[in-house]
Amino acid sequence: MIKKVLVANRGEIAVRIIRSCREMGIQTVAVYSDADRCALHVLYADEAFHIGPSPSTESYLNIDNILRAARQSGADAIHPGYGFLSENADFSARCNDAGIIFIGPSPYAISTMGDKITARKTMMAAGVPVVPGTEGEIDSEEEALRTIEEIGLPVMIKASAGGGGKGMRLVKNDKEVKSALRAARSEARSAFGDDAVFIEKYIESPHHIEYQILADAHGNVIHLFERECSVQRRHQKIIEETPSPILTPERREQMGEAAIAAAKAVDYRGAGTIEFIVDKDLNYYFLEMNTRLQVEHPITERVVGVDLVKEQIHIANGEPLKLKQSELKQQGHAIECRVYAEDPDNNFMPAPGKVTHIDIPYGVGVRVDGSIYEGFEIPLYYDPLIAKLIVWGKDRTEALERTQRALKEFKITGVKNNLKFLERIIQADGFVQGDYTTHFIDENKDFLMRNDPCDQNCEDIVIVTALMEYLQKLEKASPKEMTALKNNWKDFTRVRSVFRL
Amino acid sequence: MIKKVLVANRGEIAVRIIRSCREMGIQTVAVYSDADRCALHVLYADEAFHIGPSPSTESYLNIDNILRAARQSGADAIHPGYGFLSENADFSARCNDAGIIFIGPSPYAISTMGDKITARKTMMAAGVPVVPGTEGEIDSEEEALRTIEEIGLPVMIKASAGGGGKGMRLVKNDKEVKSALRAARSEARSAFGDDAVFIEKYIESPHHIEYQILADAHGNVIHLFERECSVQRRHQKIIEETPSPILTPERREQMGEAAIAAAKAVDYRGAGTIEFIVDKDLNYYFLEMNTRLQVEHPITERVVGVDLVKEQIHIANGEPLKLKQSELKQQGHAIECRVYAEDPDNNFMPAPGKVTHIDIPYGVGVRVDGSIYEGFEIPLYYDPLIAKLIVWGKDRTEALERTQRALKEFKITGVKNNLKFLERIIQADGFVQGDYTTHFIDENKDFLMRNDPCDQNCEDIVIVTALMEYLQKLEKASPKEMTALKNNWKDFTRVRSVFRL
Amino acid sequence: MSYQVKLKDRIAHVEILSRQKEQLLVSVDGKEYALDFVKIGKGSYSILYQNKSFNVELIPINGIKKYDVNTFKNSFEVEIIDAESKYLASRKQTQDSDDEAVITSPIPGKVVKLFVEKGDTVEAGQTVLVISAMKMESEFKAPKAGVVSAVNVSEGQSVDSRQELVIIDFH
Amino acid sequence: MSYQVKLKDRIAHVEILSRQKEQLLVSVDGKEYALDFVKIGKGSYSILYQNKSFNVELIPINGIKKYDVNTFKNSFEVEIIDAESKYLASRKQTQDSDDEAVITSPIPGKVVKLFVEKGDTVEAGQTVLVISAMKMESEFKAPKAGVVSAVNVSEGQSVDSRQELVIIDFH
Repeated sequence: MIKKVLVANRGEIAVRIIRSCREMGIQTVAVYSDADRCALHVLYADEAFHIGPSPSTESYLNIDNILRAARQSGADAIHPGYGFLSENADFSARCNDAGIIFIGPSPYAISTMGDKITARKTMMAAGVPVVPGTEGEIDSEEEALRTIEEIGLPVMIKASAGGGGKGMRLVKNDKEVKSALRAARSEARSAFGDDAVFIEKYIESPHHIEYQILADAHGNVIHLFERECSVQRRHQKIIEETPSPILTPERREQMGEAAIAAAKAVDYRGAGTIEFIVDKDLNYYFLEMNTRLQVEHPITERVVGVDLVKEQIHIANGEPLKLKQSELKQQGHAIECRVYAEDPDNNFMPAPGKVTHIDIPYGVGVRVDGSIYEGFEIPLYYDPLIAKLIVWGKDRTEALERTQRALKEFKITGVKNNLKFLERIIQADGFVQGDYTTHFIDENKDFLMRNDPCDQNCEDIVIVTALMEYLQKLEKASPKEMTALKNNWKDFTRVRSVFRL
Repeated sequence: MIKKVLVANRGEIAVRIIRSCREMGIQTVAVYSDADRCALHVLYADEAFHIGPSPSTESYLNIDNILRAARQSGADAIHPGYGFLSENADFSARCNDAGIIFIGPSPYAISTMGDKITARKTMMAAGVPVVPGTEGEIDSEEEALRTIEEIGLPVMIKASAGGGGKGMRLVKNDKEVKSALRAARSEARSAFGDDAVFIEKYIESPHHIEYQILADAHGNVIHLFERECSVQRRHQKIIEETPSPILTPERREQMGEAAIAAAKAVDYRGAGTIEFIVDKDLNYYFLEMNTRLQVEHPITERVVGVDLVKEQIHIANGEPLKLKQSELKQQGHAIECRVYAEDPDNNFMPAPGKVTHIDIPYGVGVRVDGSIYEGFEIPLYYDPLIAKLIVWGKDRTEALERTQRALKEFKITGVKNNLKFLERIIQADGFVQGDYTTHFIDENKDFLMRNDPCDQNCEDIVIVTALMEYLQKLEKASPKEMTALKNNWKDFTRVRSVFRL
Repeated sequence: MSYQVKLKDRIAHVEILSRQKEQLLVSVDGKEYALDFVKIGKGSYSILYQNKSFNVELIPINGIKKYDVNTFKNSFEVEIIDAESKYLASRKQTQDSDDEAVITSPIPGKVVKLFVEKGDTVEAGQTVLVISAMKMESEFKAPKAGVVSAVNVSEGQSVDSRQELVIIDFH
Repeated sequence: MSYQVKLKDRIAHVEILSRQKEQLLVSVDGKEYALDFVKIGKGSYSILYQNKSFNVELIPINGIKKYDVNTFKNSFEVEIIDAESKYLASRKQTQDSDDEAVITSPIPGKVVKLFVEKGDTVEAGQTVLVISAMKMESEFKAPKAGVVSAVNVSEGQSVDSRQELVIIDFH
């Protein structure tokens, strides 16, 4: 039985994992880089070990340092969270070698699903639908042309080792094939050191729908239904919901069965996610498997009534699943909004900095998972995800109304953030109607970038308040500060224009 | 259709009501006394009207001022919350007269249930079990003796108009009957101006279990299961949970039917609660009906998946209930902890004052309803309830573990509070086993008042930290402050001892 | 330099041996502690000791020498003993009794009843005033017989916690 | 006394007519407002105007004259115009062009590449440096041709938002 867990991660997910461990009476160990000495996961864990400088390559990705901390602390298990080392087969293997339980799947499952071509072949063998295209990697331009003739244009050329849109090329007409193929290979080679590519049918108006699965060490695999994740910007998810507004009960069940088949094909163990691409006629195709906990796992927790981190730990302990597929049900509707430290008005530039004030939404149906506190300096080295708002309603309408209410209550000052942008997504027609694809953000740019109107009263009150604050500060300013103000003025006598991006 | 609601209340319940209104797109009007200009419900509402000086008799109980605010704001409905005017039949009638919808039951239902003897008679007529005793009020000492002979000792003599333990006398043997009867009548006369009393069998180890009901204007009445409220101190509830750990499915259904019968007997409309007293053999007796929303309503919301404030508003709009009894289910387990500004180590003395810092618990399964913020001065005029922690778990064990976790995360500084006391309740054997009566707090006093041990390391670290803070402050102290410190010292040269209660 | 710090009945002798950025070396009653010591907010500290994570929060009480201290599990009142405190403590020891009693309320409230005036003689246990807060009334009594030397409040007045309300002189 | 306050392109003339405790009477561009005006925390205000409840939060930007302002619905940048600001504005109007460009980053980050040294001539649109934050890189370019008159940072250095990084002289 696991007694002490080292969490090899940071941010909200580290805090979230520690919470469930604490509820189970399990001791927790945090690890931290230079930049994270004051991060919430360090304050919140029972123990904390320093594992290196701020860049993640030297700390959160440093397997040796993390294993050393595990040994020193006497942790008997490691939870990798998401990102960082969570889908690193070598890390899973190294944990096994060190006699430490890796709370996640085997190195085999990770590496099989980590390589797109291998995953694709494995899925085809298991009878899971994949996007029409080449079975393996392309050997010649002739093969490419033959494939394209079979499946028809448009197609997507993808790097086998790819990710993040690199080594990808969309081909819409015959003339582009050769040049696109060459470009994709060369980009893949320089990005991943591997120029293997394959070809898939391009789905025009796709939905991104994923299935949560749980698999124990005794061969039991269940799915916990889907999550609709089509609201994305540059392949980064922003808002997720469950149930998906487009699935029918029949399709939901079919896809669930496909997800279970996919997991069984790699002898999966633990929590995982099967991502599908779904077209407007509800044809679905395996896209990839994430062999770890997802950022958006809480919406599944809410509608199914389960704590996925606890399930992961039970599975890692070798216990059989207590949940039965036939007993699982989706209760009501849940929506997750990801709060990023970024500036939507400035091309979504990331915005690290010091949080001066937070108003968190409370009350009925609202859950918040976060990693910031007042006075916390959001480091510039890591992901800009700083909080997640998870809202439940008895149906989709109530969930939407409640999300709006909660977003309006949510205030983070000191750092730029996307809270207003999230609010506008929730108000957008396409979203309200539940009729949106992965192109939603691009297609609704005008609406989403619009600011709420402020009438004259509202403006005037803002003006008066700023003036009153200024006058109060002027009164309180010490002589020393007044000098500083004056010097500042002198600096300004030479006219300058300050350019920003 | 209600478009604008005036909330005739303050504190967490006012904020909670505004939240649901906002989700429904209904405008909200707050009212406030002198002491509450900066209270959260004023900041949070769309509009705010001043209704008088700080004492509640001059503001939150002032019907004229509240109705004036309703007229001025154009509110078409008033939500009374709990406490204050929520069970005032006159207020309900005055709203009706003014053409404003009172979100609650009719004056008839309020006054019938408000008088204990009338309520008792009405319940007996409706076939709802009541505690054995006199049917109406006692006319003579002979009648009292006859009744006692019938039902057997011990008995409780209660004032008809009573509440808060006043005009109540427990009689354990024959000799005490006459003097207890006289004392109860005289106390009732001076406390309520009415010396009517009645006699009930005294239940030795009672459980306090209540049923949430909803009744629409079309004769539909449903119950939303029970809440176990036996953890009380001086008749004040502290922790509630649902489902009750002692009820059987059969008894649960029977009591639910009794609750519906009770509501139907007074043509009830809206949300209400039937309180039962339950003995160790699961005999249950009607105790009273609260004709309003309860403090502890959120645990029902959580396990049934309903927003009770929204249901109240739908009913007030004349809409038929959409919920069907046969479709309702208790999903998992919920616990509410009431956070009071009081000092458990000092005889639970109330503790108003300024909140300097709050750490609110977040994450999976946690809901917080509150009315305080950092810098807020908790007024000394009102109830010490400042927040409610509502925790859900898939079963009672998980709910308990999660409540512990959340209570440990919950920190309120600047004002004394009962958070540690709540934590100890959750840890107490009787509570963990689900085997507790209304005597629980008294019977577990020793355990509940114990402090967690702090080992030497922990103490030493506290000592070092205080010293470092002192040294830093000493360094930063301005000359003016140093003089103040010195003067302070001079004051001290005369030896004083400072006495506290 | 050595300091004395009082926690409950214990008076600890603390010596700061060295400090380099977050690394703090101290000795408490002879036991050495190497701490990773960081202030993360107003009165709020994160301390790592042998990799155990401690969070300590301090709220000053009337000045800079006394603090209410919260850790994850416990709450304490801690006082720094400096020359002034020592002087007071030594004076206290050399005397048989205190000179006077200052009646204060531990909580803010409103004076609903005041039973004494300046110059009144009071008996031990006699109720001096009643404070009401949040609908609960509390009586405050004279600890010993004496003479009221000061009454700083009047009926109906709101008072702060620890404010000096009535002073009783024992001589 | 009258003040000028800038919000977006609007310059409002504000006069404080009277203030008694929370009751504030002001005129903004001739329109009178009777406000119930209370400060509830650092930079945080509650305002009731005709019983409508407004919450306004201000975060100062480099000093006391500029604020990021948040209301329930909107965010603004507001600036108080005093003698200094007026002088600068008037000077700006009388000149054809600016003297120099100060390159700043709107966000904190790390300088990952620096392409210029002091004295270098730069073309309009030429990339001057690259800042990285949260795994995203941003290029900063010269707005016009000119000469680099100051380079205040070096590669690998962390920089604050609005910090002056590179100055380009146009003369």
